[in-house]
Amino acid sequence: MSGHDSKYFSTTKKGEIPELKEELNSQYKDKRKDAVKKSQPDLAILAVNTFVKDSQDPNPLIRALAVRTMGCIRVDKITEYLCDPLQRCLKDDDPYVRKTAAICVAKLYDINAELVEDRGFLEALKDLISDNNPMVVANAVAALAEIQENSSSPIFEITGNTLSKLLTALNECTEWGQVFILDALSKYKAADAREAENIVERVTPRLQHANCAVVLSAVKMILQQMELITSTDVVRNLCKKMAPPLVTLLSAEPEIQYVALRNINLIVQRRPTILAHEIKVFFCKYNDPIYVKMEKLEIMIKLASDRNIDQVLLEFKEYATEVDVDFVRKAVRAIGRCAIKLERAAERCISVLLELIKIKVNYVVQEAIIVIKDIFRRYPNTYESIIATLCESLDTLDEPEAKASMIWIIGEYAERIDNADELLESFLESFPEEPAQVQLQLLTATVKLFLKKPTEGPQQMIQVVLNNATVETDNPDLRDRAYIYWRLLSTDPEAAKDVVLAEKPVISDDSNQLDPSLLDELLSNIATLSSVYHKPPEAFVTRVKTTQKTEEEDYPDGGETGYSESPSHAVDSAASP
Amino acid sequence: MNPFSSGTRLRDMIRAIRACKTAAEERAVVRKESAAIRAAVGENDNDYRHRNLAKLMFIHMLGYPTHFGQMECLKLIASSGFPEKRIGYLGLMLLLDERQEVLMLVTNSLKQDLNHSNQYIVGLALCALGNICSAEMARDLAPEVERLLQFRDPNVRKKAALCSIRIIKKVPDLAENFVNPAAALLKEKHHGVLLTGLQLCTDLCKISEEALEYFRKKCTESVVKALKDVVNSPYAPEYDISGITDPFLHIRLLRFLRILGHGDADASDCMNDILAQVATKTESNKNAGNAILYECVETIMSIEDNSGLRVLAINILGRFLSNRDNNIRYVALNMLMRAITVDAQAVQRHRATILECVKDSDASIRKRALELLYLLVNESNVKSLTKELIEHLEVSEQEFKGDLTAKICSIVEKFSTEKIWYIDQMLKVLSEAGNFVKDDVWHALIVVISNASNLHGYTVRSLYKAVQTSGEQESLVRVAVWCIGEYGEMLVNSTGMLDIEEPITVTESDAVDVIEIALKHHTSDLTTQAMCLIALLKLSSRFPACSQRIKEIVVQNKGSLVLELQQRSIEFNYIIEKHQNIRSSLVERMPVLDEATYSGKRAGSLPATIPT
Amino acid sequence: MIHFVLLFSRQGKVRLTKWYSPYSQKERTKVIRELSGLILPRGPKLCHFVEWRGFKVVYRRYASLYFCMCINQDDNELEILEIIHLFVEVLDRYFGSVCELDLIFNFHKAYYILDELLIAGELQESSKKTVARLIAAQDSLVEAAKEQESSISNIIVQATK
Amino acid sequence: MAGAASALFLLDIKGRVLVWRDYRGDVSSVQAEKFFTKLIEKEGDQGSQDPVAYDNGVTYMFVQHNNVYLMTASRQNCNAASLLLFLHRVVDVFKHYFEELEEESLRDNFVVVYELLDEMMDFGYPQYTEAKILSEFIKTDAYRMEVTQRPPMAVTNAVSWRSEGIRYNKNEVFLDVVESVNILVNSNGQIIRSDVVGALKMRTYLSGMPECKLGLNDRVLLEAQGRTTKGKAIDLDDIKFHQCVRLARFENDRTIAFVPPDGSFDLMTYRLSTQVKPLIWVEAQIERHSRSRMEITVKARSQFKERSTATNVEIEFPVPSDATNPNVRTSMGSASYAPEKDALIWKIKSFPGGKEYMLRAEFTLPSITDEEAPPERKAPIRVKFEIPYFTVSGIQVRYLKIIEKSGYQALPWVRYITMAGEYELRLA
Repeated sequence: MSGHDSKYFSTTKKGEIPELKEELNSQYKDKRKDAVKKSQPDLAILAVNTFVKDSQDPNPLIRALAVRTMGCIRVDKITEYLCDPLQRCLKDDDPYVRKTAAICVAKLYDINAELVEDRGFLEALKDLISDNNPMVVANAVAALAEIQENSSSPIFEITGNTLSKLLTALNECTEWGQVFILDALSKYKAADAREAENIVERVTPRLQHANCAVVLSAVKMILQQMELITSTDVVRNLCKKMAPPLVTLLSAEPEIQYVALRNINLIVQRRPTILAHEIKVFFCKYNDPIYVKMEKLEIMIKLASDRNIDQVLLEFKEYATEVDVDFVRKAVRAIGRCAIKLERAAERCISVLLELIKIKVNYVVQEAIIVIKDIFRRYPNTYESIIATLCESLDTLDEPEAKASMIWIIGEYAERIDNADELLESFLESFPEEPAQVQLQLLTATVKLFLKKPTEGPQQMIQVVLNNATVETDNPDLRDRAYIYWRLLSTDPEAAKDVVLAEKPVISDDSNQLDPSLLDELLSNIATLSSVYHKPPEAFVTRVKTTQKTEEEDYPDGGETGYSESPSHAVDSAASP
Repeated sequence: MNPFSSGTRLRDMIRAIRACKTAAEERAVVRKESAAIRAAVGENDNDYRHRNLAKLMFIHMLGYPTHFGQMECLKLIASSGFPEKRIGYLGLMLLLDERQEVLMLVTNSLKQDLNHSNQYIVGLALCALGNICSAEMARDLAPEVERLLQFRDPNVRKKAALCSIRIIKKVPDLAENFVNPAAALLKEKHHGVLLTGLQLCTDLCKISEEALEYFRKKCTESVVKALKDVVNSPYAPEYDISGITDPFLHIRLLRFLRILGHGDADASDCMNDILAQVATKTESNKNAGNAILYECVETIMSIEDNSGLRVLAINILGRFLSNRDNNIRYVALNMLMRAITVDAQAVQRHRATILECVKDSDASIRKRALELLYLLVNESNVKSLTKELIEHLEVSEQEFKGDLTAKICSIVEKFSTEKIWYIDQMLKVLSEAGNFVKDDVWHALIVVISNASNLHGYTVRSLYKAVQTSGEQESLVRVAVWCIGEYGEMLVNSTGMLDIEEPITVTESDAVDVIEIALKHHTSDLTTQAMCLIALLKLSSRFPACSQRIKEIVVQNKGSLVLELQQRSIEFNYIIEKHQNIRSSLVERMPVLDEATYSGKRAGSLPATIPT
Repeated sequence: MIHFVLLFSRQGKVRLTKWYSPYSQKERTKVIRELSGLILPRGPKLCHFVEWRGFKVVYRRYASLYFCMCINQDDNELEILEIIHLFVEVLDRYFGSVCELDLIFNFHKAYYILDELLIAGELQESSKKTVARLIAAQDSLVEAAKEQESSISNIIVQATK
Repeated sequence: MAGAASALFLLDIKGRVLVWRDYRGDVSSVQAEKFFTKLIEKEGDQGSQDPVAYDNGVTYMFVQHNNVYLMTASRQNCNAASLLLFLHRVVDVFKHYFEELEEESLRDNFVVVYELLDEMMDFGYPQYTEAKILSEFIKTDAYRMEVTQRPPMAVTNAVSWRSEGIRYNKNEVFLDVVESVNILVNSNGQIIRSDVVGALKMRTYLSGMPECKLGLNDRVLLEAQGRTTKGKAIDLDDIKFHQCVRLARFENDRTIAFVPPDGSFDLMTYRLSTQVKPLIWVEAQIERHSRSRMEITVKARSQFKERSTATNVEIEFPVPSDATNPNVRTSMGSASYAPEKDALIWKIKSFPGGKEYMLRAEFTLPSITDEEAPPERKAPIRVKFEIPYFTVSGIQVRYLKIIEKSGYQALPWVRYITMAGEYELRLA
């Protein structure tokens, strides 16, 4: 088929330019293929000689290149041969070679852990923690931390002695090295409050670093140590010190802001006072990317208080008239969550919600109904007067959650809504087509209605619903639920009342707080992915043993998809400098 | 002149847009141009109107708004010159479609142009009408088009023929007016006219039964002859495609014959010879030839039975299926799907090849093959095919898993003869790809399980084992949670052990553990959590010793923000705490949904095969 | 029936779109995005058909350009491949060894050609020669009008001197 | 929580891989490309996707620069802040090397790109990102014949940002104190946010290894030294230093001591969150006469002392995206329609303190509306300006001492300027 197609549009003379470029790039493709071939085991063994030779080259750049490249060749049978050169490089005179060798140990451990242990590389690595060059120290720490992660036996335990060495190195090493060291040290458990205070004192200057990652890792360490510190003055003082750097993170690049905001979300859950007075910095700017706005909104809810709620509500209202649907929904929900959180402001929040409902934007109305249902559960018997307004939007509801919420409201307040039976009945006709969420609420609401008003209408309705939810459906959950109600109503109607209409505890305002033990774990993971996802590492880290790459993984016409430099390319240049 | 209509040439604008490195840059350039065009439009600038419209078309193609230029199309169409009309009509077709009200304003101009003395202007109008007319315009202008079917120039006739297709699709009532003139087109020698005439007749037949009857009676023979002529025509360079004269005409003739022959023995008889000739004589080493064979096979399969022809067709399909070209293999699978109703046996012979296609690296072929295979399953091959498919499920690509599980489940459901086999297969699927399984599938599984009373113990134990290793497969977890709730005591008492089972020891507390883990697991959604609560209520009665522990778990959700969880938590807590006397009666075995009535209902509400 | 014709480059840039069934502007953008995402990653040995929203999209690649046509389930995919090729051959003959830049800078001409090949999503002509002749005739009508115009304006210029 | 990147990708605007460096061999490029192209395809609008995405065991983090995406893939719980920041640094390094980072410059420089990726990251751990020093031993094609004998000391030194042996005939330091005023005013005219971000921007042309010390009118320092502060001293909220500043020393005695990098860098930044009166206030009235005509009136007022003058004032006023035929009159400066920004831009070259200027504009809108168009975003009024010789905070450089062992005299030059940062006034 492609035989005669190639005749057309292929002229490079006046054709499209990118295509031409792609052609030009294909020379690299060929080069890559050569390189891949060279990483075949047999050829790799031939390369070993070159490594051994290069690792003794007078030029430290070549020595480092050799040791860096060696670790990239994942051929089990040649690792043996790498040990001697690596051993030498770990003790090289030049720190550039040593820092590269330190990382190489981690590479080797990934290929053959036993070999690393047998040949004493771990000890050599630990020795490097006392190296006089801070960059070497930092890489040794990174390597050790990684090896520890993959090993069940204690390899890298930070003693008081290493702690002090590392804190010293912290002052001198590169910004990235500082991050390695701070991350490793955050695992350290101080013996007592005094030691914790000492550590904190030496780490706080890092809050002034221009590198956001250094700042966040320092914050992590400080928060860890604060748990041990008993003096409230010291704690208060530390909180005061951490606020400005955290706020400054919001001037960073949007991607960094995003990470910062996800972390701040955690930090304010544990230490609400830190940013209690800074809510304004979380107000959304016009050009904030949507993902930053969404996170800011979360934090605004967390920081909202009786003192600032009026201002915050004005903001939310502004956001609720924006164009991005998800953002608008979130803003509406935020208003409701503030109502739930701040009892004294609840009324103001609700009046804003009612204003928004009046604009009659469909998704705003639905979102509002969803939160109002929660407000009712937070403040029973307080705001039911607005039910009438809500009922006006009854037939515009098309989202399951909004429908379910409205049905719940009708069932819960059936005795106060004159035409509750009519309203519920309007939903019954479509019962079989509704999603399970709505069916379940409809079932419960009808049972409530029947228990509250056991008249003829509701009695017929309950028959219809129970029939629909038992013999007319195959949803086992819905059936179970319906049969339990049915049996309850038929064995002991009084008990049914007792059970179904039981007093509900008021829902709490910290509904969006994480579970304390999870929060602990996340806080110890500040700045990492875990803190971004708000999930423990094991929820997303899946270990895959690194394997030798095969060419089949690539597309058949891999040239168009870019390519990775094979490690052996470096071999070439190392062999012939 | 307005300072904004700086008058950049079309070429320069395109260059400027192409020089943009990012979407933002491009947007800026386009907005500036659009503003300049708006200014020119505002000033009713005549000189640059067609240039501006050309620019707008380019801008439109990039996806930017051009609503402010729609009226410019109409102005150009209304002007007298051919160049203006040509660009105006092009703009009209690009910037507007049948749903815009503005379009109605062009009806008058169209009418004039359809009556224009210049045949090219008539052609432009027909083209625009054929591509974007609305039902209303179709009604207004149908008489014009009908008349043009007899226009002196064949190029206008062919355009009018295709334009008529759009008109009768928009307004089917008008079909009868077109039958006679359409039939006349079939007698033409001009390929373009014949081609479009055939197409018009084909579409008329789809709309009107009378038209079909009419053509069948009046035209079958002449169409057969036309096909003979083109098949046997000498080399014609103008229409030659890889050694075949006008494959497009071949295909349309075959397609029209298919319609004429379908359900009519006489018409079918009349075309047997020529079909046989096409099927045996057409070159099959080039795409054009294969396209004809493909069409021919389809026609053979559709017309009234002639076993000789069918054998030919099936043989062609067999050849296609073993072709190395993926296009041909795809088409073969496609055809086999239709052939299956005609000759299932012949298709069955290719089962192994089709199964290989399910594992092909080409997603299109995989999908087609899976659909076909689904139709091939019967009582005798179901076990081996299911086994193969489930094995493939493990290695198949993420995106394919959804389709694959749906089909496996459907097969297993349809052909299971023994319940234990059905349950075993479903558990395998759920353990492997439970997250891809739709609700109705696991609902159905529970219906089957609950109807198989001798297998309750076996099933609940198998599920218990399965969740230990595949706890992240949502639908598996749900089925397990439900069964453990319902048949919990059979799990711990090893009730109803089958010979094939390995005995396991499960304590009451182990069983509660499973539910508790599922309730709190981070992958569990609300449905699963809600089901866990009911299961716990059931277990509190089945395992009285665990009642206190269960109560403590249940009560944790009483402040839940999620309505359903809060309601259940509160109700169940009360039942466990205050109404122990009725508890066991509330959660005794749930009445079984009658399998027969249930599956009848399902079949009624669901189409037999899941549409793609 | 062909529901739409789509032409995009390896880089995902749209070069031509023609819609025979109504799609809103928003849907069009979505369709293009979906299809280029579906088709571009496909290797050269795979078949030239993708199933999409209950339709089939037949595509054919010429160097860096992808020609796509969306058709019904029961249409003849192999024939569509030939129709695409017919279109390409006419383009090639018209532009004289056609290249992507021709389609960019003279996009309107590519549309004119397509309009002589397809109407209402159906093929109207199987002869490349006829299509070329019709396009040439219309091009010369345009040229003639231009000449006339410039001669008129010349006359006006002369007259007002 | 050790964690490192598995691979680093450079992708084109459609998400296709241009270059990738595999550090660990546990993420395939096909897998990454497949996921990422889907991801950006799903989000029609660029920049609306979270910069961290998860798929099938792999986390992808990315930033966009021009028509290139930079992305890491990893399977571990790595430091997200560090890796994202690292990606931004990679952008800086490439810009230093190729002037602009874009698809074309990557294609033209494959070899150097790989060498840099090898030097900047090892086994997925960020290593070294000082562009200036890197360019001493990783050369572009033109210079690659020269064999470098060893890596510059700076790579592993405690002073990793400065090479030894720098020489200038004239030793000079330029220090610009730049304060940006950020302000957000809501549609009721309330100021809801205002802060000042200051930066000390340095350009050093100094020989050898100079030790510098900077003195500011920092209240904490002056008080510690027992000096009277008589209103001259200022409080700085959050100070951030370039990595060359000895943080521990600052923590001890508030001394800003450093060995500067060669050339330009930001020595420190600080923030002031005390509320400041908006230096330029803008009010607007919008009247829609019919569906197709609208009229706006804008008033701008300078609210600073008369002896200062704002220069290059630019007020960006949002208008509908399909506006036509602007007709504008101003009492000062000039205004023009900028369709690329959907705005009217009013420029005033010189705007002295205590003045008020006016603008009136009239637009028409097309009679056919775009039925499918999404609702327009409510853009705020945005203002840009500069006020030279003036700082909002009152910060002063008291001294800048430069000591080098060769004992040369160096000249410090200091300038002050205030400008608008993110200065937004929302419209009702």
